[in-house]
Amino acid sequence: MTENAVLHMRNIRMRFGSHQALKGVSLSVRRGEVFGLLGQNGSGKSTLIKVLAGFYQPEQGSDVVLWGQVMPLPLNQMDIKKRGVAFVHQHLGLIASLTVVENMRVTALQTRTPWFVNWRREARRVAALFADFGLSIDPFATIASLSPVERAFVAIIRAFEDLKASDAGHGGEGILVLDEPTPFLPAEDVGRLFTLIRSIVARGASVIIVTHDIDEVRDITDRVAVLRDGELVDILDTRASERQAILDTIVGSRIEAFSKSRETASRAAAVTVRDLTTGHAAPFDFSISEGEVLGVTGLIGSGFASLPYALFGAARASGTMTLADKTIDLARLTPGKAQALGLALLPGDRLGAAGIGSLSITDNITLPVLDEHRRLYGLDRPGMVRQAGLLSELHDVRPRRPALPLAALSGGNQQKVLLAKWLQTRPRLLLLDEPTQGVDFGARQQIFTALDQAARAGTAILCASTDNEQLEQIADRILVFARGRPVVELKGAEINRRAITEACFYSESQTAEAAE
Amino acid sequence: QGKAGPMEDAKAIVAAHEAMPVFTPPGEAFDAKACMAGKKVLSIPISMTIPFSVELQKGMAAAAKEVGFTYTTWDNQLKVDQWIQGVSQAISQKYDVLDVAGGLNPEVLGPQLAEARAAGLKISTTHLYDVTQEQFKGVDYTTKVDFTEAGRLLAAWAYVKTGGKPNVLIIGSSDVLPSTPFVQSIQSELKTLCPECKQKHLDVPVSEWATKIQPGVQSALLADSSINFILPIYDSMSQFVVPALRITGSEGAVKIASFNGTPFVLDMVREGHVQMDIGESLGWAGYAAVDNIMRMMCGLPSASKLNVPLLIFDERNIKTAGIPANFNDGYGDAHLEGFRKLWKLK
Amino acid sequence: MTTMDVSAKPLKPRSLPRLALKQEGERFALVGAWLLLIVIFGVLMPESFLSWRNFSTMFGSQAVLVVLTLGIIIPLTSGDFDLSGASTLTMSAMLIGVLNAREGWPLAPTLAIALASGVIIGAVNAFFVLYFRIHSLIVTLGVGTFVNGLILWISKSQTISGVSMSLVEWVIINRLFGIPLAFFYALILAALLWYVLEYTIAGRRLLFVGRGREVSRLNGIAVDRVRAISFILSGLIAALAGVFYAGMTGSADPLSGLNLLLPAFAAAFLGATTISPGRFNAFGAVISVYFLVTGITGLTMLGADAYVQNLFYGGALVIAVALSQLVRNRQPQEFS
Amino acid sequence: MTTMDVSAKPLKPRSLPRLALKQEGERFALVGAWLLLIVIFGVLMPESFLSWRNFSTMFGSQAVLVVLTLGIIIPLTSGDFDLSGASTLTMSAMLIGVLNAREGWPLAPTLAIALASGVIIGAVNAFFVLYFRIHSLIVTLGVGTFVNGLILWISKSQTISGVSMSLVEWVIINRLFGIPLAFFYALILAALLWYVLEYTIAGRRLLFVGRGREVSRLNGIAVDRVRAISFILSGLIAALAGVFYAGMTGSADPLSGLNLLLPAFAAAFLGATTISPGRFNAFGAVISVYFLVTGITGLTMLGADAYVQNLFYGGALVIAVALSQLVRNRQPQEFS
Ligand SMILES: Nc1ncnc2c1ncn2[C@@H]1O[C@H](COP(=O)(O)OP(=O)(O)OP(=O)(O)O)[C@@H](O)[C@H]1O
Ligand SMILES: Nc1ncnc2c1ncn2[C@@H]1O[C@H](COP(=O)(O)OP(=O)(O)OP(=O)(O)O)[C@@H](O)[C@H]1O
Ligand SMILES: O[C@@H]1[C@@H](O)[C@H](O)OC[C@H]1O
Ligand SMILES: [Mg+2]
Ligand SMILES: [Mg+2]
Repeated sequence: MTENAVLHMRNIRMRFGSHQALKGVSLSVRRGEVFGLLGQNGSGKSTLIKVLAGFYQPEQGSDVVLWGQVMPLPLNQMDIKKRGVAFVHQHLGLIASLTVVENMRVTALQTRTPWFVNWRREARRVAALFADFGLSIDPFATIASLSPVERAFVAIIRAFEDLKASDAGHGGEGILVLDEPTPFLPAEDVGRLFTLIRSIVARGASVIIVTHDIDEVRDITDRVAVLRDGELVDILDTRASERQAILDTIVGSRIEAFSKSRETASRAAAVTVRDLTTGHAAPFDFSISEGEVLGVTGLIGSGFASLPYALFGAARASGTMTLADKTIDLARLTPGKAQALGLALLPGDRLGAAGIGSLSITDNITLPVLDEHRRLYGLDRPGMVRQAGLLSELHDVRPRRPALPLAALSGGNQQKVLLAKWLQTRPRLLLLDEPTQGVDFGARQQIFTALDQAARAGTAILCASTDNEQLEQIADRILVFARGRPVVELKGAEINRRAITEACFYSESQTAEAAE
Repeated sequence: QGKAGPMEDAKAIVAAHEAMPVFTPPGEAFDAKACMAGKKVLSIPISMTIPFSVELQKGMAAAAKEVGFTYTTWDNQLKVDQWIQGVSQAISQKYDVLDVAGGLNPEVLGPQLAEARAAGLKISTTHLYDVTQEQFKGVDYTTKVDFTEAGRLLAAWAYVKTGGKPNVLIIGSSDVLPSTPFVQSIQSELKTLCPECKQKHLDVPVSEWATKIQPGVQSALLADSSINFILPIYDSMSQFVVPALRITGSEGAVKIASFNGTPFVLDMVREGHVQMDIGESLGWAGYAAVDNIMRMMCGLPSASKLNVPLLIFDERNIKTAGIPANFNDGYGDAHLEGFRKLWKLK
Repeated sequence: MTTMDVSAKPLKPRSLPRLALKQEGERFALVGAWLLLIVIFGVLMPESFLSWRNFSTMFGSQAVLVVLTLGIIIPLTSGDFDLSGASTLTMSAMLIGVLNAREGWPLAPTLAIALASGVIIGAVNAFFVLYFRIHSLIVTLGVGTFVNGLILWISKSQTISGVSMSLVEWVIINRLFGIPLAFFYALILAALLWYVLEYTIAGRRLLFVGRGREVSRLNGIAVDRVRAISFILSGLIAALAGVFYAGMTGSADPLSGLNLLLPAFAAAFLGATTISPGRFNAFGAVISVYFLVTGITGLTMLGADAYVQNLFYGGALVIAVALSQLVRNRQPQEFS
Repeated sequence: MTTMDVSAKPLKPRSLPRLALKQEGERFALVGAWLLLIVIFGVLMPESFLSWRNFSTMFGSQAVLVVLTLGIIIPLTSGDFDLSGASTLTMSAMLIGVLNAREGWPLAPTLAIALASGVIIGAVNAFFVLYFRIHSLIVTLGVGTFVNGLILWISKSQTISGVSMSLVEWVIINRLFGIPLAFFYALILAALLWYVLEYTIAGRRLLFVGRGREVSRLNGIAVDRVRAISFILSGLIAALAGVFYAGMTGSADPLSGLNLLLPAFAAAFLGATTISPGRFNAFGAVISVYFLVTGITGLTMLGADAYVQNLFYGGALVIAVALSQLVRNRQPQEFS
């Protein structure tokens, strides 16, 4: 038994139907450490966390010891919360249609007077709490109206509050569990989150964090456990391990980061956009060449994120787009027309906007190409299944069972399916919104390779992202936005992580000055 | 029973209701205009979505108009709160009489009727109780209907038309107050006429007529293919009996006879889908109901039963009911003259 | 790094007061429509419609529907349909008819059994929905139909009158400001429900569960328990509505209560467009019931034909919601 | 792995016999329950129940309900409730009564108008749901009630008999294998709907819209158009059910058709547990209707009281779904 451990999870086994998601994982977390949980998509990280949260009942023989006490399984959710384990789940666990203050308070551990809640007073408290973290979020706004970052902060601060209110929290102890809190966050907010985490740990609490970002792992964690296919592969001391060594442990073999040979030769413009505006900012122009990958980025709220939706006719915009000698009025474009013109959009919200979780992989993947499966007698259902199988194989979707509902796949695999869906149509212009959010390192490289192949085949790609590493790996050119317009352009050799970050902040301060 | 034997008895019952009705005064004559002057009557029917209620109300309103007093129908759609609202309206607008009409059980309005009575209103019911039933203590006057006689008549008809070998399916509806004595009357008359004959009772609440009569009849016919007569006690049920006969291929072999004289069923008699329907002129019934209400107001004893004829409509006389049929034709207009004289209108 | 044109104007801060006005407009649109109806009928029939007796009768006689609607709002908030409410109401009233009026039991044990029947029906609904994971629509439809059969059986399809006068007195005869007590019971229940849904954590948990089962579970809410409780409460309140029904009519019949099912759902959904738009709420339901009944009563007093009542009822339902949607710029209202 | 393996091999279907068996069990559980009922009643009443005449009667007499259920399945699939279906049915039947029987119009234009009424009601539903963004439950409840008023108005609250015998003949008198034609019409419609939902692009779109409006929109599906069409089709098919209703009874009355609303929803939801479990589907609905009617017919033949039908109906609904849930390990069925 590890000395100083606050939590032991021993021989945790969990199965979903015939699928064994955890095959006897054992690990311990020490007082005052940041413990990373790594592994490819679908390796069982979230499942392990949900067992700890009392959400899943593990199999017989599994054992959880919290502060030296053996806990009956399944863990009682309220009990575990009271004892000082607080969670930020992978999809945040917020109700989008309810307000911030409701989300903060309804499931909170301690509300002084649960039989009479003065919502105005609670809202003032919540606002004050946000202010402590330098945030100004309207407590009466619905979660749906917040930006993804703001949502992440609401969830994190809520968990932090729970921790403080718990039995352990009074003494500054407790365990904060974060399942991929960062994919929503741009670099500077990740920094703020980590500052917060360090201050929590400094008081004696422990943190378990799941992330796919190796740099983050090296930045914040003391030790990391690596899962693969539901098994614990190794526990590494972060400071003593090389970046590549950690990556190799995750994947189980050596994996090369995708690297692109950037095209410098200028090619014909595939798409030319004129007088585009999505809101209050002045209109602007830009174009994308055939086979070019254009990254668009900026600080949150700078307006780049709506670009893919605007060009697809899915968000309000005005301006024109010329492609293949056709000029389209963006104000009158609909997603249906956009698709007919050879555009494709992969939204960031996987199960809310991109695919249907309750329908099968086959149903989802064949949606844009149903015409091709039409025979005299109607749709060729076996043919559709075959096609879905081929695409799953091609894009290494795991498990390879086209009849599974999309929701049963891990996030990274869902993303591969949804990307495959559009790539098979060989679009003229592919619009991406955060295409690899929450996708593991290996899968990311596969997605990048697939995108690169599409580009080589002539597809123009527009990728909106705050993930600078991703932009560095795939973009031929980057537009950095501020206040609703592109203000900086990075090309070819200019592109690297640092430069992008600098451009984001530089552009923001420049436009702020210009505005004054 | 007479000594002549069941067939003769049955034929006699039938014959008594084949003749054109004559008017028999339900009591002594009185000066209606005088004692009804300035009086106001409000009538709450069970629901104005039922044709029967609509026509009965028309008859009552016509009689009131002749006499010259205020008569109001409280339009509603089979909702308790609307009935209660009607009682309240009668009290607040200072009506003299509250009438509960056509199938609406006054017991459902017990507290409200008590309140109305306390406010000085007289309470009557129209066209609800069978002559064998006791009236609810919350009402003053009641005009009972001879459902028992209608029951005997239906039984006799089935007996006669099957040559003394009836196997009858009776369709009742126990949630409607007079149904129980009505059905019992059919059953006991059949027993009397033919003790060894088979009979069966299918009981379907009004709100389920549309969904349960047809399958119920079908099953009965399939379970016992010797059934040769169906007696739906209220003729609106026939609409669901006919398709059951068609679908089981029994139309023609199995006959239908019923009670009420609802126009569409009279049309079905004319078209040959229903063999016989006992009509009770609703115009006549309206006058008779108003007659009894006025007796109540004029201090005369109540009529023992609603003074309406039970007239057989079958292929022989159906054309007299009108094409398409209506609620009033075919009965003659002896009642108009009779009531006017009774009320000293001329 | 190429710098592009950097000049851009700052964004204008959004003006909030207009929004607030609009929101208040949305919240009270239905109340306004109700007042308008009263004014119209008041002008047309100053003495009869505007009489206190008319209003007190309206208030008193709709108490049953109000209570039933309050009952079904609870599972609607937690994301389930309870189509068995009207059957529960009828069962409760019929138990009072059978036990108190027919068998001569005293009132107290009779009422206890009537209310218990609601709890049992709610528990049966909860069991099938939660243990077998069946959609609430199908379970409550089935259980409701089954209960209808039981009612016909215990009542022998008959109306039973003679319910204890003391129940009748406490429901409809005794009055406050001329209005039968039933109205105040309904109002108290509405206030209680409003309070629980608005001002307690338990109430908001219900809403959480209704808006997101998985998320609620992740947050440590005992989702199944919350749903079970809401079915049971719905049954209990429907049974209470049945007690009032028996008290109002002094009798019990096996069928007429069933007609209240669709009006209760109409009131619940219409009520969700007012007071707290987008959420099923108690006072919204109360106002909806009285808005609709005011129209029907006015029309009946004017002597309109029965069919006009349907035209008004259906038309008002759709038009009222359409108007409140116009006020909120036609944003869809999501109840889940 | 380092590089992506681009050489795609044809996928070998993995053999999952145990799972497959279970799935088949789930798909055909209700069919099994139906057969079991037939066996039980067959043993109890070998001649009367097992006669062809009995089956042909059952098949023929439920055709109207089957058609109505098929109608409401369409908006259910695209995520909307159509509570106005039974009103549409009744309106269509009543138009036939008024125009053909009362006014003496020939059959062809009468039927055209009857069907058109369904299209119009569907379009009105679609307008209010889609333009004003109101929940379909409230719109179709309101529009249905309004239509009920119109029916009372045009019929003057009367039942009208004397519908053209040629309609009656083509619906119920003429037979194939001894079964009235209405059954085959319903079967053809079910096959058509099944084909459309399973084997056409339009059917896939309907399903996607029902499962995720936003996803569908971003995948280029004209969501509002799909929903509008599904309301209109539902109206049209309900009107067709009305034609069969008029043909079956040879008459039209203003109220009785309305009783088919809840049975149709029950059949739709029960049907979604069989054949293609988890999806509203045509043959599932057909089987549900006949499963329920078989039980009721058998019980009635045995001489059970009318209330036993309610007990069976409600009980069978819940138990049948509960059993099929046991087969699938009680996983919740998500229809949306
Ligand atoms: N509810 C479920 N039903 C069936 N299978 C599930 C369920 N939840 C997870 N799984 C499966 O269990 C495995 C582990 O999933 P888990 O979500 O724990 O992965 P993860 O490591 O968190 O992945 P990611 O990095 O994508 O978040 C996956 O194969 C997944 O498909
Ligand atoms: N599901 C969606 N449907 C349509 N548009 C969407 C959807 N999701 C996101 N968008 C668009 O993307 C934008 C989301 O971006 P986000 O809120 O992160 O802010 P941002 O891009 O940084 O820009 P902005 O300054 O416009 O808020 C929204 O403004 C919206 O226009
Ligand atoms: O005969 C009447 C019947 O037709 C109606 O349905 O209920 C009341 C009876 O008096
Ligand atoms: Mg995960
Ligand atoms: Mg933003």
